Amino acid sequence: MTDVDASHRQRRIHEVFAALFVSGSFVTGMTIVLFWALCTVLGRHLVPYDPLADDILNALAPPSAEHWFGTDQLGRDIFSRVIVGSRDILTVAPLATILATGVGTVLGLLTGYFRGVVDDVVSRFNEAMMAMPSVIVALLAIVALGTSETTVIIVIGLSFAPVIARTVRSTVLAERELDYIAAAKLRHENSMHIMFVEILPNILPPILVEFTVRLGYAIFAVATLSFIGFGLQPPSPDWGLSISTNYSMISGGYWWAVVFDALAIASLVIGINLVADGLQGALND
Amino acid sequence: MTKPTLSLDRLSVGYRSGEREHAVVRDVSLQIAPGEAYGLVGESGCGKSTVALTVVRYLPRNGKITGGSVNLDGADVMQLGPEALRSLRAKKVSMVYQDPGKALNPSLKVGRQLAEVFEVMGVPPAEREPRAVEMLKKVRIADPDSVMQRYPHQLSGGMQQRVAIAMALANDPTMLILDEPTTGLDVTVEAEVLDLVADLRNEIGASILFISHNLAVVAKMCDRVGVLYAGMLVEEGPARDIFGSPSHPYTVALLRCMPHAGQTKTHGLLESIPGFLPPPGAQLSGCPFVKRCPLADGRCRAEIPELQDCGGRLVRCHYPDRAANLPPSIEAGDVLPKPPSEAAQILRVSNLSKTYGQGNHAIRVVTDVSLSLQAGETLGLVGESGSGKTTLARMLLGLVPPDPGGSIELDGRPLAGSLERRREDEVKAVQIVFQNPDSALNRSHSVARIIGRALRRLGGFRGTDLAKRLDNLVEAVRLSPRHLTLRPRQLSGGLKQRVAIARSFAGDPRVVVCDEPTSALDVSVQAAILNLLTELQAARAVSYVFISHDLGVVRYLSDRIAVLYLGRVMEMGPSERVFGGPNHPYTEALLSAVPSIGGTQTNRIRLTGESPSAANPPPGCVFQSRCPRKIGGICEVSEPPVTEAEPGHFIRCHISAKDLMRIQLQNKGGASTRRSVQSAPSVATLS
Amino acid sequence: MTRNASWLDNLRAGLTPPENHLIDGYVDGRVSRREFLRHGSLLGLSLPFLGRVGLATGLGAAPSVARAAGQPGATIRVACTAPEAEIDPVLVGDYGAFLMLQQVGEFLCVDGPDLLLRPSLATSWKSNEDGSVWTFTLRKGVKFHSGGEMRADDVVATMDRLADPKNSSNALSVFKGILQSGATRKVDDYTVEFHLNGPNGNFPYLVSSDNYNAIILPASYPGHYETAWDGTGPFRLHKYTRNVGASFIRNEEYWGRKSLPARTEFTFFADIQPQILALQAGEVDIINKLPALAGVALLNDPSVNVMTIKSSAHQPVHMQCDSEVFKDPRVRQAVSLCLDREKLKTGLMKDRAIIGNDSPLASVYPSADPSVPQRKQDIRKARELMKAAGKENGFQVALTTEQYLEIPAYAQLIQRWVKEIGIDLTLDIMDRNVFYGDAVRGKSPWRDSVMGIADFGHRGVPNVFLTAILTSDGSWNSANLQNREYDALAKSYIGTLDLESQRQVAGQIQRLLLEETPVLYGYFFDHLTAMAKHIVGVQPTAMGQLFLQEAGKA
Amino acid sequence: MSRFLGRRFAFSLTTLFLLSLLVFFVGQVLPGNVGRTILGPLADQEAVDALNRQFGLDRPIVEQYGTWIWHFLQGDMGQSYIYGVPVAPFIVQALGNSLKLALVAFMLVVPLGILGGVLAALNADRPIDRVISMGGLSATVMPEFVSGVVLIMIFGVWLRWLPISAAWPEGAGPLTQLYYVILPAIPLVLVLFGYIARMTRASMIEALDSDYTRTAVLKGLTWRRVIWRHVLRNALLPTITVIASQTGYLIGGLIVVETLFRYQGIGSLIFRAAKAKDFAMLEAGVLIIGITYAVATLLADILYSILNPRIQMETAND
Repeated sequence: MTDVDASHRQRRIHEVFAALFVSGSFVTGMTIVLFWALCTVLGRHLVPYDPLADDILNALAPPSAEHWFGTDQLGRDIFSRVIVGSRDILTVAPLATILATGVGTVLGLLTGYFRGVVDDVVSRFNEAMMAMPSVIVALLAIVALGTSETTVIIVIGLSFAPVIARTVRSTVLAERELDYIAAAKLRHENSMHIMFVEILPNILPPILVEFTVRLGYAIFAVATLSFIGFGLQPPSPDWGLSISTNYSMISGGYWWAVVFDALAIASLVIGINLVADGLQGALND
Repeated sequence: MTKPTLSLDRLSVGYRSGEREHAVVRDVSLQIAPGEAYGLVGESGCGKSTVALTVVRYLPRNGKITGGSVNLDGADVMQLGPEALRSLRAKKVSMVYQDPGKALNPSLKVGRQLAEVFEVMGVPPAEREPRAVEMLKKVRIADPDSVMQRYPHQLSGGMQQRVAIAMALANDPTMLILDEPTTGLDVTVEAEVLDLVADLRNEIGASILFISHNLAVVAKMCDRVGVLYAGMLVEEGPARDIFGSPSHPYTVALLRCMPHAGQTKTHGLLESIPGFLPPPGAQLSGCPFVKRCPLADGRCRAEIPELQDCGGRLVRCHYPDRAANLPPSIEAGDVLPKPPSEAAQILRVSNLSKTYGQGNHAIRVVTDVSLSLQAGETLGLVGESGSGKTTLARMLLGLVPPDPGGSIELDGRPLAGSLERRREDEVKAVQIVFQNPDSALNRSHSVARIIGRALRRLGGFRGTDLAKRLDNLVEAVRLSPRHLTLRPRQLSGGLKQRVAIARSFAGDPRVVVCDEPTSALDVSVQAAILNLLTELQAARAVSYVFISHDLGVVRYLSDRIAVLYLGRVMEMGPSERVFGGPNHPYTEALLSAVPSIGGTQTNRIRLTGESPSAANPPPGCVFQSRCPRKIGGICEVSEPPVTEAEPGHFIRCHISAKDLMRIQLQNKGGASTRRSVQSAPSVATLS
Repeated sequence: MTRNASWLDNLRAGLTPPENHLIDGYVDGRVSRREFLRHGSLLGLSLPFLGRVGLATGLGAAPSVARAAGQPGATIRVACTAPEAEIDPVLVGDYGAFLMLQQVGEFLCVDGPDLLLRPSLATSWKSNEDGSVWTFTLRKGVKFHSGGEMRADDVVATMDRLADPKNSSNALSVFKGILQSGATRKVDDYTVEFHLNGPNGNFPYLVSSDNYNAIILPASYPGHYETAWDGTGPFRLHKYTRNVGASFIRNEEYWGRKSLPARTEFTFFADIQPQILALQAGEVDIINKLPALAGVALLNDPSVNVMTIKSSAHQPVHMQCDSEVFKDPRVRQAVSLCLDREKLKTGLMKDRAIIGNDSPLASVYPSADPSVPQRKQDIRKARELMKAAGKENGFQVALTTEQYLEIPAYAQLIQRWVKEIGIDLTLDIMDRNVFYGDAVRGKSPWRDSVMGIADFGHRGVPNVFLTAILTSDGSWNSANLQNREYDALAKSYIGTLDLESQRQVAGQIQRLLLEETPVLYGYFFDHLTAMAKHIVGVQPTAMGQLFLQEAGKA
Repeated sequence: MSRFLGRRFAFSLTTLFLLSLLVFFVGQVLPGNVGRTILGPLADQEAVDALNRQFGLDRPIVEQYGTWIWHFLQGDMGQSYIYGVPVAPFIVQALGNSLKLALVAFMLVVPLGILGGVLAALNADRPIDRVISMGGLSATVMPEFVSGVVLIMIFGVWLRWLPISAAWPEGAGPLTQLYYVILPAIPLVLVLFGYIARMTRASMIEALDSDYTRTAVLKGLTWRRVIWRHVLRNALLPTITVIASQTGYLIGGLIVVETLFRYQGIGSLIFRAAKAKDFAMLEAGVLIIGITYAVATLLADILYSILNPRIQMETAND
């Protein structure tokens, strides 16, 4: 009797996945992101040249069979640098986002679940954090603590946490009104159990979406910090740094010194947003 | 036959989801004559609302008409150009739907929204407002000028629906579609709205398509009725015939599911319809009802029956003449609960109150409630929204701490107000089945985990013991082990509620609070759940506090009943006494508001005026602002005493039980409509 | 080649021995014409005089800067870096700031674009026999913007202000050990004598535009320069906005020829990239200081003229001689041997540079000894030296430097090259301000880092480079070199007036520094000024100043 | 209403108080040793101590904070370490410029973003929606230095239509100033367009799918009137808050844009201060951003409550 019924409902679960993979944006985005992830992990083994190897007499050579994307002002192979350039940003930004998501989720759960004075204070605090653009917060902290990848990760992570906390808090507020929470209390479950075992699994979809969205912003922030000289330092082949040192080259005709790095950033952020968009669509349907 | 106002011809509608097209309306043909009221009934998911939206060509983006045509007042709706369609909507057809709060624009004043209808009709600006006021008067809004100036959220649900009806009638439509217009409203408000529609029918002369899941409402309102099942019209005919002698097995079974007037659990279990509705889009090779029909044979499985004319009505069944003899779904001799013999009090509540907020903003939602519960007994809690019944239940559970002063005792020992301070055995002794299983079950946990966790925490079981208990419990609530690995969203509403029931029984509770456990379920499923509760009570000698707004269900299940109004118990007594009278005037109104299919409708006691807010209760008797039996100044000044009408039957009223009995007997004789009409104006101004 | 000996002899009458020696060297071919002109101008021989000597020797006339065919009344727009702090003539040390000062202020003499000293507020100068007393004759009729006439008192006050250690002037790096406060004496209203601590053959350069702090201010200068912007120059300040820019207008009271442009506008940039874009977008006419590497886009742009001035500007890489890793000179030599100087010149500097030989005595200086062998990349030898020093396994060290011009690229190249001999360089590249800090030990990453790259602008004579940077008590001795022999050589070089003797001492210094290698001098880069094609008459100096009074649009 | 305002105002004050603590903490406590941070790791301890004394950093933290905030409230934002002059005039001027740029960006992006969102919602899931949504989304996360450089190349260097340096000549009128500010405003427009369009699209779709829209359509109103009177009215309310939430970014988050275009706003001020480790300037700049943000969101909430009848009601009953 329930065969039809159950299989029908099971199909809805599959539909989320089906929707994801039918969704052009998700597949395209995922392909781009996976490509860069691959470059991050294997980049140095994939590229034809050492990204740091200069050949200064062959500086600013246009794209050719030998150097697909040409060479930069020190004669380094731009193709190799662009491929390997994903490494730092795709290490720093995801770690920062994971930190932000972790801290934000815990904060959001605590404040949303307990409410009260703690909530009021933490919420005001979050608002105070959100009053400052994250790049500014990062700048302030980097100046105070000194530039290092760890600092950038921690600072970006902590400056994004309030936004995630706010999202999580609002979903928790809705969630805690549901009766399964009352049911858990009627089993004398402790608050930890209720927050992390009962509520958390149910708010994972919005957290996942928020994670992807924030990842896009983290890349934005890390690239910006590099560009203004407060992030990754030379000779890292980081894209933001490359653009920062080369951007006036375009007008002199050496477009390849900038364009490929710019395309790399653009493709990565667009890829991540396509994934976020796809996820959002599939989880909301 | 005159030309019908609305005519559907073999209409089919599907929804696209992903790559698939799901048929939700299949091959529906019907006609509604001018001035006729046609009721379309069916359980959720049968496609009734889709029919309504198709008529006005307002299907969701993914909806698509896959066949057939709609003809409204001579126009082929599907073929109209945008301007013609707009004009048709402006002049010919109006619609009123469920949830009037959402149907009105929250950021525009009521007057503006109403005047807009006249704007569309081309009425000069100066005349629009007076005509809007006129419309509001027409739907019996006592203070139309003030209502015009308000925003929708400043009106009560009943008022909102009146405004919506006024808007629908303003253009004097030839076709009025009412899509579940009273669902979600309180019984007394529902009755008012239905009265209003019934009264207006005579004035407007429009054809009405009345859509509802509530058979009784349709029976009351409509001339002709069509029964939808899985997007198909399975039976159609005059209302009296359909409800009096149904010819389709589904209609028959559906009507049997509802507790009959006066039926209680001691009379036996309810009938139910086993199985499930075919999902939308399912490929039907035979009769859609075949899997649930005890009469089904090979032909039913192989061949979709045609609608056939059976003497003034249409039936989609191969064997329409057999339906009347449909075998009952329950065998005789099922275990039935015995009425509690010895009066061992399990739960005792004295002077319980609950106040939210503080100072000027204090809202007292429960006031000074005292009641008791005996072993194996079911206490029904009845009341409309805002009556405090859910808060009371949550106080019993310890989820909401009561105000200081009151007390709850379990087995004679005081029970802490807050859950945290209750002992393990006290916690597991009082459990609950929530109204909405979607909310009550953690959607990311499997059934096994949900029930298993409860067994572990409440029953203290571990290991193989737990596994054994789990199997027992699952069996007891009539789930199969197959369901254990599924997650709630993979289950139907009925199955979900069984999981919730299993969870509440995991720790062998003494008291289970059932908070409207079937109100989110279809009639056919409701019966099965009520049966399950009955069986569990018989087997485990558990006591229930059963909350419901459905008096029929309460009467079926309860041994005793308490009627709540604005946080106060207005009447409490044995079930048969509360239904027999004498009654508190509020109970009387409640009882008379319930539409019933049987047609032996007593005269309605009309409550006028708005239900007061708990933040600002009327002085004296809290019911005096709406009471049709109000006897004068005393009601406005002093709180009425509680009198014991008969042993164990208490009424909180200034009028003596004897007088109440007399008045109410008169009314049943048909004499008191006048009285209620008379009393109406005096209280209407309070709104 | 014909020589008019009698004319030459006439010319030579009344010259000091060093002057006569210079002319001898020139006539005999030991001194090139360029060297002759430069050293002659230093000695106070006027350019017309030197030109006449040139003609007399048949070797050609002195170059003269013709007034270009620019339209008068133009507005000339210049892109430059922003002054990094408050502008105070006594204190400033950054290029943006002294460029501003030079627009309104003037020096006794100017180290011009052709590296020849020419008179400005002083009309002539002369030293005594041994070069320990220099006498400057001041121009008459020079008016300060604030009204008064410039006289000897003002010059004395200005020089004393700079030389007084109390004022912690940036010019102390130039005057320290040479000119003390009080040693500048008024002879009459238009004559000033400088009584030096000892003989100094290059002194006029030290009061020229090369010493950018040395603009002549009124004796009554009260401080807070930004309130008045006083000076004697061809332009007056119109408006100065911190971090944004400055504009100047023609000084109608100027003592010399009135300036051609009616107005000049300086726009401040934080970085070179936007300057390049601004020039290409037509929003500025001139980029005063263009690094070759970053400016490569302009070097090949047909709509842009790039003026090249040979200079002694360089980016020294110091290694602290008292540090654990660099205390052995062989290690320092090994590091030096890793440098591929040809590559630095052609690759990093786009051929707008000359190769350095680990001493500040660049070949642009007439006194540099060309016979000292040029050090070349030799990894094998470098490895041997490392082995000999017991460091064959290499070591790790931080290279601290600033985010400025091509230094980061240079640092990266060094990082790659020294890897060959096992040295693991970690780069610590910081903001320029932070890097220099207070420029005194303990308050400056530059001074305190074990290895670092700094940047030095052009100087007409190598004195500052030889003393401040390399002597044991040098105020900028970031390599912590403590070498008595060197100190003596440097002192002797400075005291020498005669070009050939200078060259002989220079040779000793160069050889000693090759041995010690406290500081790597990889290259000396040209001063590049990029201008839109239609701009003419601009006179940059190798130091980085920009004379705009003759500028115009063609 | 006044109760609501009072509470909202108290919230803003609390937020600002916390922000000041935060800024103070990050700027003065977190570095552990401001003097050390400024002078670098290699500096003499004596020099560091002297500098710290000069900044008054040897006093107890609470006292330092008290002095700092008390002076700040009186308009004294401290002395710039680099310029040796009071910070306040710098901040005031930069804030003025930032507000100008923000205003121009807002005036461009708000109508565009709303239009984009409305168009996308009305054509949901059609190509035009995909283009607007995906294009907007990508523009939102595209670092400004990518879009900024492209704009400079195209409009400044190649076409020479617009000045690439946002410093307008002295005494320039509003129109000239506008001309100079257009190019730097475009990257901001790009960043915010996607954000506003997306929010507008979401609330538009919600409004379009709502029952009250159905009521309006079935009344027979023209589509145009349904959109204007019923849909937009409800859909645009949340957009107010969305827009206000971006002021922090618009006032101070523009480091890259302001640096690329040489714009003298708070962003570039903070950037320079950070580079030079001018802590007084840095802290004052960040706090000003916070104050601007707090004021903007407060104003937005007030506006929202005025426009939204439901809020008025709730607070009246509250």
